[in-house]
Amino acid sequence: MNPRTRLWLVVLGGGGLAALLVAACLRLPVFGGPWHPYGDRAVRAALARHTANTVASVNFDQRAFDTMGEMTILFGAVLGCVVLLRQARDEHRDPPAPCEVAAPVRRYALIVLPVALVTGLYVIAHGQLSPGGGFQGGVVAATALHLMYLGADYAALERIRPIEAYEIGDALSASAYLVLGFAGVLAGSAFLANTLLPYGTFNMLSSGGTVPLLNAAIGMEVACAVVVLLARFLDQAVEIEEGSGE
Amino acid sequence: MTAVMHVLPYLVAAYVFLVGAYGLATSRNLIHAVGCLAVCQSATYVLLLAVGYRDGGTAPVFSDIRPGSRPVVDPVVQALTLTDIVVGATVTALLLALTVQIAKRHGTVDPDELRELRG
Amino acid sequence: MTDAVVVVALLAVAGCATAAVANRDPARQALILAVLGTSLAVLFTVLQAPDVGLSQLAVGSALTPLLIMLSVRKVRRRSAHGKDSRQ
Amino acid sequence: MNGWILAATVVLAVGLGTTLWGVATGPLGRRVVAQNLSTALVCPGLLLLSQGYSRTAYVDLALLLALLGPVGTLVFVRLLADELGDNPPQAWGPTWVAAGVGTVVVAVLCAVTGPGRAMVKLLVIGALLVGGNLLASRALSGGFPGVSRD
Amino acid sequence: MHRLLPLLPAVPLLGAGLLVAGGRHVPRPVAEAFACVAAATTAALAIVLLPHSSPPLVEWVGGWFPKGGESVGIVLLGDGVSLGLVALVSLITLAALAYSWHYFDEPPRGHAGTFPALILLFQGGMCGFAIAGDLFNLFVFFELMSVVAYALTGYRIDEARAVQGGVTFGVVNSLGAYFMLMGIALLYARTGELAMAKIGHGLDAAAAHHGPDALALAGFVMVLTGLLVKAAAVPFQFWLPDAHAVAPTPVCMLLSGVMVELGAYGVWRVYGTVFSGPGGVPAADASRALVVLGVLTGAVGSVMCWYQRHIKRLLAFSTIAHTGLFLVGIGVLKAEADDGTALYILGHAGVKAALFACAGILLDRYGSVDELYLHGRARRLRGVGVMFAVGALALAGLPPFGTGLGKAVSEEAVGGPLTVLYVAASALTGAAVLRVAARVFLGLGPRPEEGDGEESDEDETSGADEEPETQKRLNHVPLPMVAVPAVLLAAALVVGAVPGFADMVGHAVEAAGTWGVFSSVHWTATGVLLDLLSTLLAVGLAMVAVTRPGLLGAPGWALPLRRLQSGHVGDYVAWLLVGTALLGALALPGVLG
Repeated sequence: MNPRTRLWLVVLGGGGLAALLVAACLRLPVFGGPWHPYGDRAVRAALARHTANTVASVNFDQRAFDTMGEMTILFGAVLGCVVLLRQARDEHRDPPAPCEVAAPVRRYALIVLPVALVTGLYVIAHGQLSPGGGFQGGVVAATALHLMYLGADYAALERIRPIEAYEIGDALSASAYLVLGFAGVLAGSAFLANTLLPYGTFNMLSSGGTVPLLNAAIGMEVACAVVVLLARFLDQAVEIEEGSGE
Repeated sequence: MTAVMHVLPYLVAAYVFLVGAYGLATSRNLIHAVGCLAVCQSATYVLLLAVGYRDGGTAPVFSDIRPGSRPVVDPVVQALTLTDIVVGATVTALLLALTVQIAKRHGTVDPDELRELRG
Repeated sequence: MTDAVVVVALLAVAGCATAAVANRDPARQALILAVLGTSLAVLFTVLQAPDVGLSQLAVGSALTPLLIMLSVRKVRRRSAHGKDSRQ
Repeated sequence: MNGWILAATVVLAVGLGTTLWGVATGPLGRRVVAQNLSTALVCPGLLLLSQGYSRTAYVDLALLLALLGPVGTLVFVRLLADELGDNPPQAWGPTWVAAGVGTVVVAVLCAVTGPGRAMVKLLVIGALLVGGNLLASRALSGGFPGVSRD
Repeated sequence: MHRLLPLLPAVPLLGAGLLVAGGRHVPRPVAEAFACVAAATTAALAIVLLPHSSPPLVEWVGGWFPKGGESVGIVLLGDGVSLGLVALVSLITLAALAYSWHYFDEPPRGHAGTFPALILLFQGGMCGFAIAGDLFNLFVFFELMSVVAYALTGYRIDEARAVQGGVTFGVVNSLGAYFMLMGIALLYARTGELAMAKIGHGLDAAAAHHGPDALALAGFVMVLTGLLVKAAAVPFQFWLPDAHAVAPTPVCMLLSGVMVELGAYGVWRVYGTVFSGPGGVPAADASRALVVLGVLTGAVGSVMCWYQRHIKRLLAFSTIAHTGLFLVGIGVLKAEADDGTALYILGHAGVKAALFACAGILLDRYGSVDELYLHGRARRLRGVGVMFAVGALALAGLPPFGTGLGKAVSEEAVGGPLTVLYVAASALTGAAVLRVAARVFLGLGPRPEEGDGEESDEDETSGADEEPETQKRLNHVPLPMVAVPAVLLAAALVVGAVPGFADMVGHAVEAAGTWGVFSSVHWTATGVLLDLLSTLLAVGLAMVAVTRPGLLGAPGWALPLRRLQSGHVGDYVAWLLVGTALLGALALPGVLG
């Protein structure tokens, strides 16, 4: 199909869709309205279980099954990237030459790296209290490691990043989340039931029953998964060359 | 102003979605197309959070306020959006991985130049 | 008054989305997507969703641009390969 | 109505408006500068919003942005080194303005908050923000001889 | 028993996690055996739960049972249909794993568990999708099965076509998923709920005074777009042949055998639970939309199927044709049609998976799946040839295969001109497969010259020069690769031939639906005659095509249709937008009135 025909199709279909969406928007409850039945119930349920961050309670307790799916999507996608970005038969590895990075950038990276790691861990650990949680903190921690690439070079990053360990950590923490779910069934309660541990004191790190545990599992899973993911892309961009040697 | 404000966020979400879809359909570069898909997805974040907003509400996070002292917005849509963001990031990564392989095998990332899988 | 800041954030998101679609070069698009991520984080903050804002910042400001730029680099290096040995 | 939110609105409107224009048009170098400035201007905006909503929990957002924003810019600097190398962008004016805005906002907020853990956090954010942006700007303008071109 | 429902997706997912964690330290057979055990456990669990599914099992994950009719948790539904589908998914997964046993090429460098782990994740996603009773949870598992399927489709990264098919599949399906999410957000705004049954009630309550409005219509259109993309309805179908033709054979068995049908199941579930009330979309309009799309799908799928020479692509188009029939069966909104469709899906899954398995054997033995190239070359593979021909006849509806029974029951329920579509589509797709069987395995008809079809090369995908999926080209066909299609065909036969099985399926479907009637499902004289008619038509068409290739060659009018399948992502997205608008237009009258 030539671009002009395609554009006509887009205009036709997009026009119809736009009309439909606008008509629907005009019928939606007004922005900022007071009526949120599910949300109000969720807040009450979270407070009843001593979880200060309602969003964490929804994610890791009330709708923990969604989070299981979400975590598995990430796990599956990373596994998929490992498969898709593997070294093909007609490629070889060509370690990049070590390169020199300006001293201020190196200093900045070395200072910020630990700060970012600590921030990541802080965001994970406080997930059930203040904004944040396993996912956000995990991404920050994983990104922090890659300051090694920005501040030094790829070889330095590879030294602090034994990729196999991260792959296994990814799989184990994903499994840990599922095992916590199974524990509910084995204990005679429901799958992913938050009834195994005491709910603790409101607004304390150990409050919320299994929420901190699931949160920690997600944090570790995400951190490992992002490291593995970026490693595959970096491998492709920096190391893997086509042809069997030149 | 208020009448517009009542629907503006929804309309912005619809607009962003349509713009992303337009970009996807007319893209000449698969990496750009993946970016457009991310734009489409950001429309879903906007719509979900707009649906859950409450005038004068604050975040349903009680680490620094007393429960019940202020009205709060809907936490459920926030949880849904969080899931959505993770999904978006993973889909982006996976599609980029496939695009990298297309570049290797076809020597181009322009969909107009991919001459396979016809008929 | 709180509405004004919502409008600003919404318009910024809409503008970034348009620009991200209109700029056809992936490297330039990646830059705009980074700004789109930041705008979305602002929007999420004013919609009182700091959790979502945090994850959008984490993903949008460093992770997604890094992934896109690495792909761009790989694709470019591939097409430059063989013509001249620009590494 | 709340002065903090008004200030945040102004900062965000100006900041996002100019950086959007900067990042969507013009040569590649200017776009990277604009991306860097977007971090530098949005971060004070987020701090002001946190004060305006009187939620200290929102400060984490600014912290994350101050940490990761410059990292994002450094990614672009590193991976676009070839394109930027020929004609390194110089934008010290806007950079210093942004840094100034950041400093002023952090200083005012520190004064309001008073000594304590919250103030330490604000100072850390301020240091990361201003330091990161100045460094990213300098890396962009090619101020470091021998920046890698691998 | 309801406590065990969440384990259906969780068991394969845990299996995958453990396989990745430990897979690199165990030999390959151990990893594959472990994957088989995980898949089989899920199948066994589903089969154990099945007898308890009437009344449907309901589980609130995390023990969030409703208080005062309201809950904050996620609901899972274990009725006859969802549990039956879980069992089907798990059994086909087991077949795919057995098929790939030890012969399928693995990526190098010690990732022994990766491929089986991805298959298990795929299975977990499909199981979760089947039992979801919560709309957002449905979306999450929809995405899970999509994401894993993209990776599996592009698995053979050395092949240009595989990665292209993977990207097309990924972009179109992700966009469809975002449509669905937009729809979910709209429905949540209106009703404030996420459980499907509660959304349905909320829509009814909101529309008590003025009937359904644009918002309900938009929710319907957006959610259904996502599901119809998965179900490959016209004009959302373009991604399917591109993806199915290039995916590894065991993955094709899963994609064509169950994943696409899950899209149709999603339509049935979502329409029945969410939109069938007075606040949803009126029955006449929903029926019009689904039947029109179904008829288009059946027609386009079977015509395109006939003109393929790439065998896997041909099978993919036949899947499209059959999904069209399933959509029609769901769309007429009759209890008997639902029964027939359920049986048809069961039979079709077995037959289609077996046919893909046979095509995979050709690929691994001869390095090609091109009908013209392979002409007469596979004479020695007698067993495979027989299975391929039997599969073709079963696809055309030969009694007493499950496909035949499902087709007969659906035909009787839909009645009128739609019967013609069922006969024509099944005859045409059966004939296409039979033609391949006659040419490839028997060498019948004139041998096509090299370069035949050269003039239309631009618009055609040939199946030559494909890489075999095994480590090296096979000299003899290993036992599992032959046993799997044989067992699958036998299972398809059992579905139709064992007395009482069909009745059981019918009861399960009607207990799960909203019809409240129990009709008996059995062979009738008309049904058998129509089945025989379509089988004879298929044989006749295939004979003519083989002996007189010129007579039924591609005519000019089919060329534009084939050009639409352009392999261009942008085109497919444009068609997706058009399809959404079309869906809205078809369902519009009910909202205006």
